[in-house]
Amino acid sequence: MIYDEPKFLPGGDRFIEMELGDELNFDLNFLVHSLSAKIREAEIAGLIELLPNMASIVISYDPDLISFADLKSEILSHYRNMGSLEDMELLSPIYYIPVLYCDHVTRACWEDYCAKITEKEYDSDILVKLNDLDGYAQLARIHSGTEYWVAALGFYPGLASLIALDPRCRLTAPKYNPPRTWTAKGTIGYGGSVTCVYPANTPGGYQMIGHTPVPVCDIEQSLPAFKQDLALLRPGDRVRFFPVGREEYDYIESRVTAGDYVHNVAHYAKFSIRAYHEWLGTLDMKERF
Amino acid sequence: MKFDQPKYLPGGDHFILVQFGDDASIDLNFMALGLTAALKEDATKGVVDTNPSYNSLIVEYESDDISYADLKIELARLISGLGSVEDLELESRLAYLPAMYLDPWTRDCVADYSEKIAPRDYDPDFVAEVNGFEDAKQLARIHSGTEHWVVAVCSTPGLPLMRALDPRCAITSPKYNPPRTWTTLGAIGVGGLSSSIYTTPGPGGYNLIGRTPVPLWDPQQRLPVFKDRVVLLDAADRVKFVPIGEEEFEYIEARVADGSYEFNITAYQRFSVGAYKKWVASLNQDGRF
Amino acid sequence: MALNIDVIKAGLETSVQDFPGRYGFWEQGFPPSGPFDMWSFRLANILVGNAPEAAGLECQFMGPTLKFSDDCVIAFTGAEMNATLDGETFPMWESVAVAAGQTLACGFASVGARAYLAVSGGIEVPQVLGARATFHMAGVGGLEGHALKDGQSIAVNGGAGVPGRKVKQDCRPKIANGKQWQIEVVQGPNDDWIAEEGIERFLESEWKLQARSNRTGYRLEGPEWIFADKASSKGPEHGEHPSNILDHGYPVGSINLCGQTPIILVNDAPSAGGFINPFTVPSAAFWKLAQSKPNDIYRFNRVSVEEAQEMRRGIDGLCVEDSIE
Amino acid sequence: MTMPMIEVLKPGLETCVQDYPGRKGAFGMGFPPSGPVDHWSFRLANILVGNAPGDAALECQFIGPALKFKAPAVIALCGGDMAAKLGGAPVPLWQSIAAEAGQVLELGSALTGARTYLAIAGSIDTPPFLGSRSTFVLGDCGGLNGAPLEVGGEIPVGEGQGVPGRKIKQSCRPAVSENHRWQIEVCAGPNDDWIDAAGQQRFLKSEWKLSPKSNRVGFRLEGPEWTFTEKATNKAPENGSDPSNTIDHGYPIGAINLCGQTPIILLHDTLTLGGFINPFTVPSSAFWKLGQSRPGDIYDFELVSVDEAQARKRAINAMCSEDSIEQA
Repeated sequence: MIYDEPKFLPGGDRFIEMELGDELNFDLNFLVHSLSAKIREAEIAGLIELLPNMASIVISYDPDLISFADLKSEILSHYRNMGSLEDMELLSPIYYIPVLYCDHVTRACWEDYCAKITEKEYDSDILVKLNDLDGYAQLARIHSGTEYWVAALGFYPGLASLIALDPRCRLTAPKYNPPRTWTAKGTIGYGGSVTCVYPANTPGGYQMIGHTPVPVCDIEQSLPAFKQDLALLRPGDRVRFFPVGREEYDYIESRVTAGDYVHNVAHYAKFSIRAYHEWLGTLDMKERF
Repeated sequence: MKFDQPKYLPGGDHFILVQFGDDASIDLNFMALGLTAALKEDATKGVVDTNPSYNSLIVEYESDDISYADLKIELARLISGLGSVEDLELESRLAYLPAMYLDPWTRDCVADYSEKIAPRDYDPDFVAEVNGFEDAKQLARIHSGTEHWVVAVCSTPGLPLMRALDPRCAITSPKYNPPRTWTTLGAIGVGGLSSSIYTTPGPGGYNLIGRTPVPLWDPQQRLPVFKDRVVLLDAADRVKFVPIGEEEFEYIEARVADGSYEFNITAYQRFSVGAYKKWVASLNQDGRF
Repeated sequence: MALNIDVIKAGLETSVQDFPGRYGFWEQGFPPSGPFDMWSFRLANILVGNAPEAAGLECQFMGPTLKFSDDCVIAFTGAEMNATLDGETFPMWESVAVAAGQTLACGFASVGARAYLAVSGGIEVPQVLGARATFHMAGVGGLEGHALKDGQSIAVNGGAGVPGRKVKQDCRPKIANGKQWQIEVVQGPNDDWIAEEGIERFLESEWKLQARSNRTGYRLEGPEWIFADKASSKGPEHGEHPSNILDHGYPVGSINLCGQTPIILVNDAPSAGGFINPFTVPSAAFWKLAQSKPNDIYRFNRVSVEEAQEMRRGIDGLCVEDSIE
Repeated sequence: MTMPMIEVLKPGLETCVQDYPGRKGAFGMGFPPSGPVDHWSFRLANILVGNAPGDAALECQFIGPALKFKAPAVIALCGGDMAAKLGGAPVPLWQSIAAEAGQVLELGSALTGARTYLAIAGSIDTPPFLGSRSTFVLGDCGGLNGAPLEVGGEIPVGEGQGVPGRKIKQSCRPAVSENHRWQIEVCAGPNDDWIDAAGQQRFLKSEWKLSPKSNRVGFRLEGPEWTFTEKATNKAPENGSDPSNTIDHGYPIGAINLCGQTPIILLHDTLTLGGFINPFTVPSSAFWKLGQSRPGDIYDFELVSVDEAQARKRAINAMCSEDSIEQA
């Protein structure tokens, strides 16, 4: 639920966790990011940075410049002036990311896990079975059939938690147990009802359903998309996956390697909550891509 | 060039053409579509119908309900209410349409023309060449790399006239001369500055680069998406082509045939012209998909 | 005038850090990094005439061996690493002139765990996301994104330091070898997930610092936790275990409860995740974390937000020119 | 209750169901209005049989159909003279008459004019498409399955009480030309400034012959060359290379669309948008003349103002009313 009164929880001497609710709920997350945008805009003296997540914002502040109580009341006043959720709009760029589903890279990673850690069923088979799908083609069709909302960023630089905006495309998946010790950079993971692109070679627990040659984080800043920032995505952005074949995958990989790959992003649409709710109402929930 | 003041040109006794400028600058279309929306919102008495295009809007009116002079005054009032083009925000759905580029069917259509009417190269090779692309595959990549703006729906029912929103994906090509006598239904064509999809198997002049298995209009209103409408797209909608292979084409074709095809359209965005212009200015024009 | 420091021996994860580290990119998953014992770090900079923020070296457990290409003034603070300059004992908490070609060799930390080396002018590595601090997990900042390696060379801005400056005794952190630490904690943000007796047990028990601890997190060993009802009756999206919560941001210093294992999230910690944080170690206690060693014992001393902030101001008040004699 | 039907014995030449004013509000989706070309005669036919003036009826073109009434009906024929016979007996135009169940109405080739309108009391009750029953053949929609009448087809008719013996006063009927010359009103614009003064004069002073390549989409005209202003020859490349090319814009119905050197009057089934200029527009008051002219006929264009065109339209609208009726 979304709390009537948000909670302001102290996190030591220089952090506040502002909890707006306690569930995985798109509206709540939208509220989190809209409020974050408002707070940033307000440029409150003493506020250092914000870490919005699914249902909460951790606020980093300088206690020498602003007290807990003052910061709380200032943020609360912005929260109270937010207006109705229905009226909210957010400029939300959309990133188009090519994916080779059921690819060679993650298959090798799974095989390695089976050989070294423990036998487990092939990840895509788990998703197909658990979600009652026809096969890999439908898995790809459904996973690539929705825009995803970047609900949060964190844990690892550039790691974005993506939730499906089309509820008909929300899949579920268990996590690896025990977790993998490594995951290939670019792996498309699915865990719970969240999907992600692994920004680097890291340990991981999400099921692996595909792979993209396109980096979402680049500390070398070698590609044009990372000229300003190391991480591609921000909360409130949207992602759409595009299935590609091996040939196109190889081509894109060669462009990434050559350093002239151009990320595909469109940055001009405002996401409207009211329109989203209306759109949800038009969907036939029995239909599947 | 955008005119300082829009021109009002009479078209007989019950049409007026409002022209915002005399070139193909996309801003002029934004203005035309802004005025379309404003007329709808205003429900101006006497206005019967509207039909936008690149730089103009044609308005049909009932002269018994409003005089030509009064209509001009009303239009001028609505246009001044639009503010500057940057302030415009337009309702804009985003339709993801599957496209098989370089498909066998349009290849046959080009070959047939070549044999019977006038010899010509395979259209995608030709278009790639005149635009300085590496090959037809890059043409496909570039054509599918942008959202296409629906400038107007026109000429034949449901036929969208579209322009690339990403200026790096603009494709220009001369049209057929003489025109084709028939065109593959669902063919994706490019000509001049525009892209289109053939909604009838009639004559045509655009270069054919691919084909979509999905219908853009349905007078029988058979598929679920056509429950409340006959034509898929409206002006100010956007289209993003999703490249598919032959297998997926056949799968979708079969679902269209059995009436179960579920269109992939999102309707929760507003297109912000101001944000669009900022985004365009931020692009590295040398980057290419 | 610029100079180089050649890394003869890298030591154990010696890294370039600056104060306060990398801010503004937390949301993209970048933790602040920066020196763990910010108190000692700033004093080292002040000794050599740098701004307290300038980039210096953090040496951990076993320090490096470094050779200076040119004359400069350096200072060493924090843990006692039994450093020598060309074989001569090198004094701590004092600015010292080093001549071109001289070598500073460090040993193991005998008192404390982390030492800080400041060089007049400050270390000049490229800023990444606004900071020079090393975040080695992602390969960002510092010297090519990682800890020092043998044979590397560190560029230093030239700067005129004054040798013979000392930090007053009472302005230094009290680094000791007692192996027992009183660590301040502030209750929250998720203290309401722990039952009252669980809170009491946490505050009354001894917690042993595990060997598997580093700049990312400090694992603690101690008694079982007791959860409040809230932790077991919650929506499924929070996860099954009582310590699971819907993904949220992690304050730096939070005591992150991963199952039954509390981990203090420190400078290089993940920015977010799905576990609760019943307590948070305030910044004023970070020097103690930095200077403690595996198997040291922590007892936690609850303070209010205001007290924690007062302590922080106290330390900030010592990281100034007035502390020099 | 069974719906009264009309069976199609012979379809005639592209005989279609139309209604007036046709399909409105769908221009922006690519649908032209369709509807009857001579909407004056069309409305009079409906009024004669007691229908609303805009109700669905048949437009017969050049060669009319043969139709068999399955139920008694009151009908009226207006427009061109196709020498209609009901049960073998000649049927007068401009008059409502009763047809018996089983009787056959047979229309021949147009002796005068080109289009004849057949209204049936109760009106044709095909399913409306986008709010109109008008047939749009190119778009495969409206009317009877989107197509002209076919042999064996059945036309559904609604319930209606018509009164036979009602006539249109002579003065209220359109005067179909006997000498194959027509004076057609035009308004200047929207793109008159693309044609130079000499070109405009030439257009207005010349005879224009209606080409056989004409239909409900467009009427092609043959005549002298066009000459252009600087605007047409010195323009940005996106306009196209021919002087008559412009950036795609919407087309008014009635526009005289200049395609190279060939003017085409855009009729009710036209493309809604394209890349040629429209220097003049035929107003709706002249459409009955277009509807009744035949290939080879000569047009003289008469320049009128928008106000004048609207006044003439009002005059015709006024005649499409019960006031135009007299008892036979």
